[in-house]
Amino acid sequence: MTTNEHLLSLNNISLSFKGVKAINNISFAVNRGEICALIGPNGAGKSSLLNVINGVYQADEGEINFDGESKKNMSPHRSAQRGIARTFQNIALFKGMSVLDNVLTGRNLKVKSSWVEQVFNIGQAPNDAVVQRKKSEEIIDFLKIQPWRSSLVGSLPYGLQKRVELARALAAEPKLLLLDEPMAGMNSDEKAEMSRFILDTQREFGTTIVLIEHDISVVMALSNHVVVLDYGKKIGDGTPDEVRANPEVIAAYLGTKH
Amino acid sequence: MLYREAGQFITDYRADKSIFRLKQERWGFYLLLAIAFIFIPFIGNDYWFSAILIPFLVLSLAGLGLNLLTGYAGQLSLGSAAFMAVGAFAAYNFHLRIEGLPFLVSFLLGGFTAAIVGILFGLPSLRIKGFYLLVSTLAAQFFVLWVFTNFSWFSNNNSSGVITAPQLIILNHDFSTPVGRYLLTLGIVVVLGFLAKSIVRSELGRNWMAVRDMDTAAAVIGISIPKTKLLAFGISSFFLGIAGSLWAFTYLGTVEPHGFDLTRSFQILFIVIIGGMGSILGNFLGAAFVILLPILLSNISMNLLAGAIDPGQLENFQKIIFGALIIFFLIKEPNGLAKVWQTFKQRSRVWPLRF
Amino acid sequence: MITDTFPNLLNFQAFDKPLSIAIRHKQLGIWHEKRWSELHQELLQLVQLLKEKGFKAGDTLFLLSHPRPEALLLSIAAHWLGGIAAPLDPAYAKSKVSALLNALQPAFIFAEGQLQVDQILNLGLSQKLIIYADARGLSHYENATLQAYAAIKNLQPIDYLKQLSVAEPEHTAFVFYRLNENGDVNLQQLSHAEMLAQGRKLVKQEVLTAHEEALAARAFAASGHVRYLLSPWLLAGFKLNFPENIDTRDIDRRELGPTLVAGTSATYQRLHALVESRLPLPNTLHRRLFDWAISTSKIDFFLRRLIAYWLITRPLRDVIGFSRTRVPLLVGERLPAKSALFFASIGIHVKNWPDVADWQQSNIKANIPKIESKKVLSQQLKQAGATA
Amino acid sequence: MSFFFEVLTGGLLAGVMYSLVAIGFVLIYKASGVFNFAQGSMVLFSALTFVSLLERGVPFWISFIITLLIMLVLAWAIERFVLRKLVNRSPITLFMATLGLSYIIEGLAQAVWGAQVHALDIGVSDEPFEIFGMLLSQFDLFAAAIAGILVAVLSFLFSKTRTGISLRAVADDQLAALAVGIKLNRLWFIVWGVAGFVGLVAGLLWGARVGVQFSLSLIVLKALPVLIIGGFTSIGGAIVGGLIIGSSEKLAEVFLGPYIGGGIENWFPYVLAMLFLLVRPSGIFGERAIERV
Repeated sequence: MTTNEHLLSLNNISLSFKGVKAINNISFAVNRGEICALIGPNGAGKSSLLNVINGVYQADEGEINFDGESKKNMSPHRSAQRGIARTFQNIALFKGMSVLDNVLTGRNLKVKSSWVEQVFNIGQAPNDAVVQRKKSEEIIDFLKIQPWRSSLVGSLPYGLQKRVELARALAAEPKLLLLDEPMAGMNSDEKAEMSRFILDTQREFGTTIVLIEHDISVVMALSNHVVVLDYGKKIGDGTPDEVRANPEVIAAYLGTKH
Repeated sequence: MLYREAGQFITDYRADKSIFRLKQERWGFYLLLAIAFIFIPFIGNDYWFSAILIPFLVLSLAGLGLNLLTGYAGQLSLGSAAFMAVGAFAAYNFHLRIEGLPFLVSFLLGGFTAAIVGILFGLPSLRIKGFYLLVSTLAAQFFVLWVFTNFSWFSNNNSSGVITAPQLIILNHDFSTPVGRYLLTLGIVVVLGFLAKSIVRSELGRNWMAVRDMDTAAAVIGISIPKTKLLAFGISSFFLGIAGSLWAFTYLGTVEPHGFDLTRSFQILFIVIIGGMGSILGNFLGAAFVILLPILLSNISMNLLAGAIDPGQLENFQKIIFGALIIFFLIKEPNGLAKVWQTFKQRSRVWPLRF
Repeated sequence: MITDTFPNLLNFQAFDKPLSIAIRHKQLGIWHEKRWSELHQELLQLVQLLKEKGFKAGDTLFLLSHPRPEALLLSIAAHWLGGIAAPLDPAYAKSKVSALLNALQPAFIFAEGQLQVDQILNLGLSQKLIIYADARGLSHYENATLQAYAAIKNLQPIDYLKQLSVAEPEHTAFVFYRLNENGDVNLQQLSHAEMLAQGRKLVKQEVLTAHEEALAARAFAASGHVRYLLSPWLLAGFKLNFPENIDTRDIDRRELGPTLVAGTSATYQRLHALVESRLPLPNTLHRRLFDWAISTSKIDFFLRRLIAYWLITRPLRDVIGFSRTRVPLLVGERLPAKSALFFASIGIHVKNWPDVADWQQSNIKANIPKIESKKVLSQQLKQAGATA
Repeated sequence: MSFFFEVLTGGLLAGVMYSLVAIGFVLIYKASGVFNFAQGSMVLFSALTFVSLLERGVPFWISFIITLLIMLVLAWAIERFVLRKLVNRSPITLFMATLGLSYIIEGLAQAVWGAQVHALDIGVSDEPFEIFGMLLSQFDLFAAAIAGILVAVLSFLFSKTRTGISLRAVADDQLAALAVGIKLNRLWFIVWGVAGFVGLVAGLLWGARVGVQFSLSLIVLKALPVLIIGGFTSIGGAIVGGLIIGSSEKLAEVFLGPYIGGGIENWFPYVLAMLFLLVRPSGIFGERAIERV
């Protein structure tokens, strides 16, 4: 059912933990190159949905169609290979490694040379290393984190870590980018900056982005498409304005403070 | 602090990959090598070579092996000694059964055999994590030793399973003197040390640390967890295997399976903890510590306490002190002596400022 | 004898030492080097570009940028065609810059990146050309006047033997604009001859050679930097280095260890503050040692100096990237006593060079921050041109 | 056939011993998430202390009490000087700390009481008697009984007493437990104390069986597979696991040994445990956790 302009479409996805339905028969489609926001109260199943999309959780029912290929479920590894990258709600960086190394790991699927070549610095390795480093540096430059290039991510402030995690995801040159609350716990300036980075990402790399965000103003400013979840059900789907007008949504979400 | 960094900047990425970015560090290291290879052979005596330097080097290598697995890839193991044993016995048999095989080659083959065995016992790590993995490594520890004790074929039908060193001859130069064995061991350890360094700095090394720090995220960015873990087991065991051969043939000369029992595995684990998880240098510091402390203690009891403590008791005190040290390090400096050194270097970079 | 202009001097250096390094710019984590010959080639391409875009003698090229080689070269390219370069201070408040731009209605602008481009476009000026260096975020912009700097790569450079630089020593090379408190535009016009004369004076007095390493941490947005950094660079033909960006300049300075530093009072005070904030905590042994070492008390003996040098001042100079600094210039107003004392005490003897502040009142009026009808402003601009 | 059953029951009864050690593990693991490698050395330490006191003419029960007190002091020291300083460190770190702990305790035990083997007689004869045509060890039955009682008491304590309930709370969710005002330090002390007591009992039974000697501390290595099979968090599991390991290793030794060589009981439990893991990664009774990201 996925037409060509849909990069991703979810069909009747359901997921439950120990009998509790976290996601209840959800379907929606994401167009190529758009920014789609998932909103909804805490526990609405937003994060679980992201986890299903890139195979961290396996859906009980339903199927996911990504880039013209339908699957009931995928391993995280496979989904990475097919061009899905993501960031996590509570930052999942490699704390013991430098910013640069974190970004470099993001490119692991792009590396041409084998580990043996790299260890002995033979064959493709020397050039490959330079290429990967350059690409990573371009991302570091893109997100303006040069001053922290060689510091351990564990030692960086929260806002920066969020940015580094985005950098790691971008380094993979993904088709689809899943952002789980990229601006959680940021002040308005940081939010503005991050929003700008997200927009630039969409424009510069033409990346399709699905993001979870609580700050409605940010959502409305950023996204071309909004999907509203509540208690694992989809209660709204459309352009920001359509969604803003939807009474059910107002009742379930916009009405309540978040 | 004492040397200037100004003017040491890089104009291409290749230069940035060198192990020592600053020329002063580079020189310092060369100096160290020069001392180890040229100076020490002249001043050292047989006791130093046989009782301190050689075991120090071999244990450093063993620690290195375990550190790759535990410190970098985050897979806990209590079976290190088993893989050393595999290396030693395999090398012994290759050399014994293949006519005119240079012993260095047999060491290498021993290492590869150990790697294969390591991968076998690493397989469960694809399904299980943490303590559960201890089972697999302990299984290796006991099973391997059992095999070598029960099947005398491995020790060429020696009644007590003892294997003896081959002739240590390279290009008809005999390395069986203490100095020779020292130089031989040193050479091998230095080469493997560099190998390890370039492994942990390669993409593989980064993947190891990624799996260690946060394996879910590692999987999500497309790192193949099974491949990464199994390579960790294989390569770690390769290093341990070589260390086993050195332990058996350049240090002891003859060894029985129980020279590689659980206590050896613990000793190596302690080297890693004290020296520093996730560090190459740390293994050398840790090994030096583990070798020197007992000597220090016995000297103290000999000279200061005039041998008032009998050796048995001394051993007990050693145990207590080691245990206490382990706990102390885990509490105060979880990253071991290597971290202490790192901190010192960082402080002196910005001296006299604070950061 | 070639006439004394910036373009000619660059020509000269390109012939004199084509293969020695002229510029280093840290980008993507490494220092990218450009030789004089490459620089010359790039300059000729820029001249070509400006010509194509209709830049002619007497035109002014405005530069909204932090220090970048691109900005520098574009200025000289403008000179080549007999034009003027007008750098705007990046440290200036955004509203003021906007007000200035509105008042001056520039036709040719160099913008560092997206932020500056947006600023310009939002003003809705009637500019002919915006050259931008950093393409980040601009790929989707559809504005006919936008032009990527990178595009010059595939431009056929002008034949400089046929089309010599029309710049003359008495031509205005740089013009600086600023607003005074009641919104009048003040300006400062600097001729090639004047700038180079003062540069030559510095080179002579400080014996600057081709081996100097200079760090351009600030834009050439103050006449002092043209006088004492840009013209000496072209005269002595040393290496000019640009940091990766404003936030990394301290790291970069330490890596580079410049021999020539041309800073303003602000630059040095900032550095002093940086050190202060990182000093060992009071009442620690560490701190006492420090204070003892840099104390400029009369009781001074050899041993003290020796220890102080090896334990404190020498390492400290390295940490702040001054270990190789031979000529620390202070351009314009002098340092407050405290900072001056500090730098002296660690053996950095700052040399003060005057920054002639010959600001002239133009009768252009700018409105901050609100913008009124541009028509009036442009008329005023015309008058200004007539009266000048 | 009866021979088979004889071996089986022999194994089962030996398994009871493993279970006893394993229970000590489970308690500590439930309470503090620590995989306590020092459990074995605690067994050795307690047995050694007890037997040494006995040899110095201290009456049975007195020395039992004294030993118990010493074990409590030990537990207190461990909580105070080790656990408290390692709160919310990684489980691996805590495990390695207990490794160090085991070294200290073993060193201590032997430094104080010497390293020679002590015979221990707790007044239960070990001569076998025949039942349904197979020979059973009276001692083994006694041990089994003790173990049974111990388990019964423990499970009673942990289901009824406040401490027991808070222990379960902690096992479920440490933060939540802290939130409702459970004092972790106190709890840890109690649990390590109880583990010490269990260790003492196990030590006495083992000691009486094989003599009190250093090798006692090695049964910790047998307890690991027991836990793997039974699950780290279930006392019942520890029992079952113990029985499975005990019986299977004996059976393997007797029936497999002849073909592939003796002494396989050293590694057989681990191989068995590994097989278990591949089938059921969290043991028979252990509960599997969902990974949150």
